[in-house]
Amino acid sequence: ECGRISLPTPTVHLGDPITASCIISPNCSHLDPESQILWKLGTELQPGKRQRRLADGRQESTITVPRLDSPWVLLSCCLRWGNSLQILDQAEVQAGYPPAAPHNLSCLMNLTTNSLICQWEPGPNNHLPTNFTLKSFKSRGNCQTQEDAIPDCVPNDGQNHCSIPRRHLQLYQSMGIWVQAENALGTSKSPQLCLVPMDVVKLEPPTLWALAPSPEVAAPQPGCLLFHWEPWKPSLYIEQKCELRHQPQLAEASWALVGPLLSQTLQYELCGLLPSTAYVLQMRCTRWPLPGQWSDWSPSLTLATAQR
Amino acid sequence: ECGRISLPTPTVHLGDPITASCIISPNCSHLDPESQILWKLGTELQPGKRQRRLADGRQESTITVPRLDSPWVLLSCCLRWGNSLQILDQAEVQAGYPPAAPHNLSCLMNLTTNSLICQWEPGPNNHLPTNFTLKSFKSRGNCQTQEDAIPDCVPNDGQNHCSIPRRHLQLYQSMGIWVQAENALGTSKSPQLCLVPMDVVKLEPPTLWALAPSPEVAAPQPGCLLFHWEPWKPSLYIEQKCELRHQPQLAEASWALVGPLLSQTLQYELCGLLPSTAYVLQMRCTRWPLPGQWSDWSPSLTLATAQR
Amino acid sequence: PLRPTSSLPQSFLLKCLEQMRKVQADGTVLQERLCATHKLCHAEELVLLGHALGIPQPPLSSCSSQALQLTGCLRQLHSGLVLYQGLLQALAGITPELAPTLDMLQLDISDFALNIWQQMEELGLAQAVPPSQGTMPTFTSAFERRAGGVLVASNLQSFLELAYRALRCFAKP
Repeated sequence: ECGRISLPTPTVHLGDPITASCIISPNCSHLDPESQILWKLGTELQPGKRQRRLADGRQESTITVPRLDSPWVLLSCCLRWGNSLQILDQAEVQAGYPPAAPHNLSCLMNLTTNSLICQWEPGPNNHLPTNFTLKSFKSRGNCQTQEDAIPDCVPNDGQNHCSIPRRHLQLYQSMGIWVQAENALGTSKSPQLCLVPMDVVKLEPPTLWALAPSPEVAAPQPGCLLFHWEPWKPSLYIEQKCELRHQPQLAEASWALVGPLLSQTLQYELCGLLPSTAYVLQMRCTRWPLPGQWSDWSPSLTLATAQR
Repeated sequence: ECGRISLPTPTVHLGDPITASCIISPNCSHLDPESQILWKLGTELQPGKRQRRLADGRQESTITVPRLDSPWVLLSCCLRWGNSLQILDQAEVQAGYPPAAPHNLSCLMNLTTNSLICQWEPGPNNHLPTNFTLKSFKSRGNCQTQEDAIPDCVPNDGQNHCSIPRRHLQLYQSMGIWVQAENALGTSKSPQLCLVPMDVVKLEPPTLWALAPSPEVAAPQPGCLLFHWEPWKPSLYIEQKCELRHQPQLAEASWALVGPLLSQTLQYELCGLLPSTAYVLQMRCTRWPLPGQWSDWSPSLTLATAQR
Repeated sequence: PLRPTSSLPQSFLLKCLEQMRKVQADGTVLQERLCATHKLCHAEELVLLGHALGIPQPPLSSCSSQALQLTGCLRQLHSGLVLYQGLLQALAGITPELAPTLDMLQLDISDFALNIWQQMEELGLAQAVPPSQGTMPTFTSAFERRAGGVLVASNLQSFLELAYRALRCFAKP
């Protein structure tokens, strides 16, 4: 071994000092045992080092960098050799902050992927590689007691959301959930949520169709529109209420809201509208009366009212 | 156990007969030990079965279906019970053909994925689940001797191509390659290829640029076009020759071919063209003088010749 | 010894030149990545360390223009490639990002060494016992593996430069 840098820790707080030492073995500086050890921080030579000869003939140089202001720095221990500067060892030093507590943790039960999808905000950049883990446990009531642990949910690199698969969930029981952030300088935790997966179910929007005029279907009254709609098929087992919003295709028109429409009434006549005017219709649904999240608004259905 | 069908084989040749037997234990037909065993082929009741009582009191019925004409059939062993027909056991019978020998096996060395990609034609549908495996071995000369085996390459389901990764290849040595097809009724092999991976290398097309007029670059002569081209970067270590084709953007124009262009000459003046006419230019390259496959034609470059 | 120019099949020489260009290209990628990621850009800064690590450099005397000699040149080229295979294996675990580049370099060098060995066998030039890699340096830290990578890649480029010039002479019709 020629030269070896030793560091108390490869990661320090941004702005903190760092002290490193480099020991050169005699067989490396075979030419001149008293040759001077030099330090480079990145590409700049560093002043302010102390060098001494150890009992066994090795040379030791110690340097203190007063303030580390960049998140990544390369420290090189060198020897002058002829007119070249020989690098004998290098050490990478990382500087940053302990992770801030992740916040705005929210979860939705997705019936398409059959998983509980949670997302959060990671907080300010701490300049260090930080691992986020979604932790949870099965519980009851308001999650005071931990019953069974649920395996950690580790998001893909750089992503701030994670999906807990169906097999780890009890859909109608409370579970405690939080996000843990960890880097070389520390660990932090988001506030804990206590939720029941089915109570945060988010349905897919219903589907709307125009009703083609036919013998069974009487033409709509003047100023009325007739359409057919159906909740999202995989959610038919869930009792839900829906809302309709409509707006005429006119400048500065705004949405008017109609609701609740219960998911049994699959055909709807919307009246009180302007004659011979095109209207844009959208609907959304939510589990009801049991708690749930509103679906997104459905794709638009455009219908026109008859002339007067 | 109530009833058990036994079959000599679950897979037969399409059009062949099949004989099956069904043994009913006494505790199952507890009402009437002499009750008659009935067979269904799909949903139709089958005539022509022979039933006998075994020494231990069990009933055995044997049936022969003279000709199996569909690739998949469900055989049910049933008992009449009251006015219902009770199903006691079912067996699936597949019918098809041994696999035809795969043919038209061809391979290309792909320098982007660094793998040897081989494709083949599977031959007519034999109605049975058939596994294709690309088999190969390292060799010399004309592949008479097998040196080291190469791990089998198993294509994704239903695909008729497979990629042998770089780490299993010796790019400049011969290798023997063939495709094996196997189903329940037999195995077949394609003819064996003997090839050197680099000799079937297919390059990506070169890139063409218009040469912006500048002090260094004299404007092209009348009836000439000037353009710059470069072989595909990852193939710069390969000596290659290229070809240019061009056609005026006129009705019924056909391609004219110019070549070979050697990959050192990166600027080319194409002359003998119609004045003030737009031309479409494309190029392709191949390893040369060592063997290789022509690349696809490059995307077009459209340039217009100056007025007379 | 065989007369240099006419004895080797043209296709074998063209393949060797192609393989050398590929290995050089792989070596350049390794050098560029070591420079970009770890700021180790000049082998001259690591000579002292190289001495301490004891990184061997294979001889190519029979390929030099003054003493160009086919059999000796092919043998030295082949043993040098075998040595470089060993050196690259000793660098295993260099960094996860560089591993694919190192793997590619090893695969291309072993293909090249095999191509030469088989041709020497066909020409009856091959030694009875193929050359072994000999004792390899041990790289005891991540830095030593990276610095070793810079030194080995740099030595390999000069080794191939010399061999390339020699084989080009044999390749001229």
